[in-house]
Amino acid sequence: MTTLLTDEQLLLRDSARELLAARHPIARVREWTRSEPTRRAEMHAALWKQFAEMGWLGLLLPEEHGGMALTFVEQTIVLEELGRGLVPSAYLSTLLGTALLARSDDAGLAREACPRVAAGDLVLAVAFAEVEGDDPTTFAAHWSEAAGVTGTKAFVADVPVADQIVVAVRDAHDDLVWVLVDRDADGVTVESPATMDETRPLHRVTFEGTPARLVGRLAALWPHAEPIHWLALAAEAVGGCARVLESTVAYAKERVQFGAPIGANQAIKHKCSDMLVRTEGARAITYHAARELERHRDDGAFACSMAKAYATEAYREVAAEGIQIHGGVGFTWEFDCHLFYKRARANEITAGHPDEHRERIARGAGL
Amino acid sequence: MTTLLTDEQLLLRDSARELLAARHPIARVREWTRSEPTRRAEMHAALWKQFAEMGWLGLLLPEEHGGMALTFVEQTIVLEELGRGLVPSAYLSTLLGTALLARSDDAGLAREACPRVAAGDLVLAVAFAEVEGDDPTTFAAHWSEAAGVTGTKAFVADVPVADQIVVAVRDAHDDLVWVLVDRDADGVTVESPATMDETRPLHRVTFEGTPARLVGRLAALWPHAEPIHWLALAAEAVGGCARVLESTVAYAKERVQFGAPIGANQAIKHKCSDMLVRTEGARAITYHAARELERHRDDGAFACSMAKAYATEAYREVAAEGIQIHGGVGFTWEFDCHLFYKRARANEITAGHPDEHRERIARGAGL
Amino acid sequence: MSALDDWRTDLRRWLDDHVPAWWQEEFAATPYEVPERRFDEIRAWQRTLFDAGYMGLTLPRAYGGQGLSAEHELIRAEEMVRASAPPIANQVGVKQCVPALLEYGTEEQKRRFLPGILSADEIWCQGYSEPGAGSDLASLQTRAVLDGDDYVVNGTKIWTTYGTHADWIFALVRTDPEARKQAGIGFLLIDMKSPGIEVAPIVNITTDVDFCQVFFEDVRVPAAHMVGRPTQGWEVANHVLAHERGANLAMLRFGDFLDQIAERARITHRAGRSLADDPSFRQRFAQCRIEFEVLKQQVLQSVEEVRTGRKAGPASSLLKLQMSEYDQRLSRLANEAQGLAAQHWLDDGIDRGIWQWRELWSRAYTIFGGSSEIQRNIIAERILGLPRTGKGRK
Amino acid sequence: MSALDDWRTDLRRWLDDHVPAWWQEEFAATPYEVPERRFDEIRAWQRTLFDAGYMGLTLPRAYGGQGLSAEHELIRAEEMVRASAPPIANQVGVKQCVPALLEYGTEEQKRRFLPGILSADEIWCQGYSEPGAGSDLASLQTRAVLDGDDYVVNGTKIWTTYGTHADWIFALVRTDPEARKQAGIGFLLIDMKSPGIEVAPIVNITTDVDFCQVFFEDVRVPAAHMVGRPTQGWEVANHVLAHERGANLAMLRFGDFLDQIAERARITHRAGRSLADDPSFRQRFAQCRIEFEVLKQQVLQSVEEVRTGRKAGPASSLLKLQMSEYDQRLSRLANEAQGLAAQHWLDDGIDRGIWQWRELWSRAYTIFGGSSEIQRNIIAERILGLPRTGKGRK
Repeated sequence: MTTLLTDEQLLLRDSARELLAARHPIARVREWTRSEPTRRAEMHAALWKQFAEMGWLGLLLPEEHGGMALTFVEQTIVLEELGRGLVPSAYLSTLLGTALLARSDDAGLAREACPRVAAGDLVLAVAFAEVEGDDPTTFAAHWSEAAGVTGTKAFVADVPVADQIVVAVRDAHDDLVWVLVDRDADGVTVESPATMDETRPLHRVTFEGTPARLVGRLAALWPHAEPIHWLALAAEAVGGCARVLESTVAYAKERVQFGAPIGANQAIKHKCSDMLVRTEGARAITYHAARELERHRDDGAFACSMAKAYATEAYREVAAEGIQIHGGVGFTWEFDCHLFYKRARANEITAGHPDEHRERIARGAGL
Repeated sequence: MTTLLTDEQLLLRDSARELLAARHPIARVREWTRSEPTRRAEMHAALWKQFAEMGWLGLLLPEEHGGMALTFVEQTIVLEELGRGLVPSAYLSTLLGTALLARSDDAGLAREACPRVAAGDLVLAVAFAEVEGDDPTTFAAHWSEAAGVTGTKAFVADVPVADQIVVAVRDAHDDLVWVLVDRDADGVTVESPATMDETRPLHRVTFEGTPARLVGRLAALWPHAEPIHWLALAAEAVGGCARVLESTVAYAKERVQFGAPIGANQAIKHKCSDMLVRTEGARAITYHAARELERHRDDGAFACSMAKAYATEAYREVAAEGIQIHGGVGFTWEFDCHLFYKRARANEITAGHPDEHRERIARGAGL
Repeated sequence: MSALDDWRTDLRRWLDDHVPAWWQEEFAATPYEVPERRFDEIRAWQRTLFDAGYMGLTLPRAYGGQGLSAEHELIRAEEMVRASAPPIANQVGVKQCVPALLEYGTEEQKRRFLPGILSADEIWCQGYSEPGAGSDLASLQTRAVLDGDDYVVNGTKIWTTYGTHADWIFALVRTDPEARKQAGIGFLLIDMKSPGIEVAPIVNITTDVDFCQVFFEDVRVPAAHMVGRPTQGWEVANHVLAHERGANLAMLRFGDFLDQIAERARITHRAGRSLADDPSFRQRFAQCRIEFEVLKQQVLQSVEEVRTGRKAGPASSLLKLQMSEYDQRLSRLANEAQGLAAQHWLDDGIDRGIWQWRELWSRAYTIFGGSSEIQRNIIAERILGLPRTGKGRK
Repeated sequence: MSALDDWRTDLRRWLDDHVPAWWQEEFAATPYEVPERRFDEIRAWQRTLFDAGYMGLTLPRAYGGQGLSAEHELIRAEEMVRASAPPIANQVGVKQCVPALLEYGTEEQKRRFLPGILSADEIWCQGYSEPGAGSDLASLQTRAVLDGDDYVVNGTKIWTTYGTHADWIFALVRTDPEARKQAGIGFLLIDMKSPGIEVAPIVNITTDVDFCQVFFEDVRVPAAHMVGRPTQGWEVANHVLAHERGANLAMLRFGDFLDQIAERARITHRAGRSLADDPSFRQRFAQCRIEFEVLKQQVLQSVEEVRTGRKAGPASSLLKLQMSEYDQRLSRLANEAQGLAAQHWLDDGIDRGIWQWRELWSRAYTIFGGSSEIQRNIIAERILGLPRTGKGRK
């Protein structure tokens, strides 16, 4: 099923898929993971330039900011394709960071930042969680106009290629706020512990009196940005599911055991069939969430939360079955199965464990 | 697997299975469900006499009370066989009632009751839950020496054939206690709403100033008796699982579609294989619970709680798969599949939903 | 659009006035299955709909229809859901026999049978399965032998819904015993009042007698009642099947059911608190809420595909598979929300035991109309293109 | 009994003194899989065990064993678990080659090979699977052709654990290409240093290189190294398989792991509270606790059956199936208990990332040694007696 995309949307999907398959296939993703930071940065810059040329960096932004003024459906399409290709890039981080800056109390910020984002001149990272996790009540990093930012944020993606980082900190009144710091500002130290998902490394960023500009209150901005994060992770999951399913079905048709392709076995068939159910379900709820977010900018959180819970769980299950059906080769580094499993596992626990989303949904459904 | 029963225990199992298959096959169970109360009572009396002759009614009781002084393992064997045959009888109720009376503060009660139970002269029912459910904090029925018992208990099995009922009530100090009433005493009214599981009808018993004898405090007696209830329901589940699995496998071997027995299909094979896993797992944990309850009379609750949670959930799943594999005929009244599903469903929510048991286990495991 | 809107408004008003009181009181919680014992009432309800011009919307007037558009059909479905209206009695006729006749029937057959199907004057049942031919439908043995202008039918059919109420049966019959399994089968319309037909009700696990076994002994059927060619029956049946498995908008009412379940959970107590406050119950409830949305989006999508003229293909198996399994989960959740009272049955249960009834009834969904195993095979083979397992597979 | 008790006390004391410090610090959380990069350390550990008289307990002294009873073996297993001792390096040799040699080997083969297996002087690997013969093992193509007193072996084997470390390989080779699949196979012992052998490591998803592909080109192997008759290999392999899938007492340590998981959950925060107070996590934890007990009871039962002389039959598939799937659930639970930190890898992770490593590694359990699909087939066919699916089944 195609979740009823328009012809233009289908075109966007096909062109994205083609571009990424041609310019950034999994082999290149693997090359990126093996590369040194400078080479990674070069590869990212080249990719980013292409993204800018395709207009993907300003999909949602208004035309006066150099954007394309498209909808969350188009945004979801691009994210799905990036997820399908496991493309390592700061796309998701920049999207999230832009959503925060665009609603800043400091109107100048949006006016400055958005056109640069759209043009590909501004890459953003978003630092939310700390070493203890992503429960904001436990956050310790703090900021004041006078003293700058001090503290450590953790599980931050895309720091090495980011120009600026949007950071969640406590202000002098102990309120949580977002501030913006330059990646190269004084007092910024970055550690890069190994992450299981090598296609999306996570960093620990320590600030010591780092100068920062106030973006706005977390309580005001996050409710608008967080659902975008959920939607984005769900969209990646849809792409990942679809890719895993395709390669698994292809393998099941080709791998012969007992004189027949293993896909002739009912056990394999039924697993593949369930993988399709999960994939199509993830797709349906994710595009629904995109439309909801588009329609009711402030009421889309419920649908995005459902999509995040369903699609990322589905992704992990589908990725695990992909390994299982591939059998021995599914356990090798050489085959791609594990890359998807690792991403799926990360997406599932990032931005709220599915249990947290279900609790939110129960509440939202009036229970 | 046989969970390592001794030769004597295997003999007990085989003789129980033979007796029940010969004298009380499912056809007779069905006849019982269609019969009028008086006929039901006659059938029950005949069965009860056989139970007494086999020594099943005093399995656990000491020899001086006319019992056989055997262990919870033997008790579990008999309960498993009764569960396998869905035999409608007050066996479980009487076992539970006896466990309460045997520990009564009123030593005379045990001395009077136990020998009568062992001889088959005393059938007990146990009235715990009320219309609102089985959460004791909500119980409203009350009792005092002077005024007797007043209130309504619900979901009570075996009332029509019971001689006496052990009832959980509030005393004059608002403490929960167990009291004993004669089934035929003044002020006892019994309603019998239809229950889905026709092999174990549940009754609503209303007392109005009914004279009663104090058995003891609920807080003192229940922790000893409740695990027996859990173990008994788990044991029934094991028997039910085994029976469903056997008949399902037999059907899968015999039913031909597409030129082969449906059991030649991998989908059916794998379902049956999972049913066996669940059945053997239920058996292993249930006999473990029996041994734990035997070894540490006061520490067996943890194991019994695990057995209740695992075995009754397994039963419901196995019974549902049994219907599915039987296909169309599995949906008919004529085939027995539904009888097991209905019992399984009842056992799962009786004496604590599996979630409640898991919460207890998490606590017990130090979480 | 304005005419459509007016039509919707009229229908909505009409439904407000006409949805029967007995239904509102007793069965509003049942979106598409009605206990067989209520058959007469829903037959009358369908007649009411027909008389008011709300049956066969897209069918030509010559066949008893209304000559309206697919848009009207969708509005009708939406409004029926909105009004919690009862389903119609002649579902099998409308959903299965109508598409068969429209595509393969002669003009005479259409004029003769379609009006009666729509008005519920003639109730139809389906004669596909046989005791030896369930999942392996093509192995059916009921034979129709041409003798002059009649076929003579011998054999037996099973799982015929409403067999005791039906006036007509459309049956798959073997017209050519020599041909390969699927090849020698015809799709024959048989008057249930014909001499030589016996109907034996089958009691099911809900104690209802929805299903029957139908026995044919030398039953004479005019050859003119063959739909399509005498060996085209398998094709006709497959055409029907794709229609039958398609989107059912009645599932939109599951949203209301979730609200009812939440309400019930607030009343029920477990382990010292309201079930609505029990975190594990909340998780299961939320999961059902999510899966409802997942399904709903796919149903709406498939409606849209039908509206835009795309054919319901094997993708309908995806909906059938998910819906049937979801139904089982939802009714278990509803019964969990009742606590111990879930053990009561029918009139002695909460809401007249409709959820207990549905829990049992939902076991049928994964069996009939192509079991979940069959659906998974179809999905794997026809959508994903995995190789056929060959003989001996279920 | 007293002698046994003394023996246990001695062993316990010995273990307290000898379990290596590096192991205690780094890997105590790994019950049976050790990352391949630690191979040399566990080889030394096995040598230490051997020198102290704690290897090959039930084997005759002539073969390097201790001539003790099955009771001793069980005590050893229990104490190894109790002491959280590392596993041995030559697992494949001890668990697979030893039973093969004991049952089918010549006296000379036993004397030649058994001591080296026990002491870890000669590390063994298994040569069963081939790139084209995985689940369908009997379709293997590696050929051994008799030429004078030698077999000449050509072909390739894959998934050979510790292939880079192994001194010897026991391989299934086709000795009679004309015979029916299972019939023409021999069980041959091959020196890994023989000319014509190439070993290519395979990197797996944990980044380890446990597995290898082994290539044989005109490798000459003395005919005296055939175990059993040259066409008895399938029987030998099946004998070994039943041993391999049997109870593994190391799983008793899962109880400790659950304690560690509980401890970790107390530290980790989610949604405003400790994960230990999160009711859904508590439910999953309890379910793992229950399933641990369910498995443990079955393992103890199977140990008892072995002790009382009953043979490990197809029931071992029940344990293999459950254990492998449980392992996956348990390691997921352990990583859930880490919160976001579960994303870190190896040395940068909590407890040196052992649970992340185990989560990935556990994916192998349901694939190798007979996939879960194969186990379910075995259970259905050999325990439940369901009919064979015939050719073309996995």
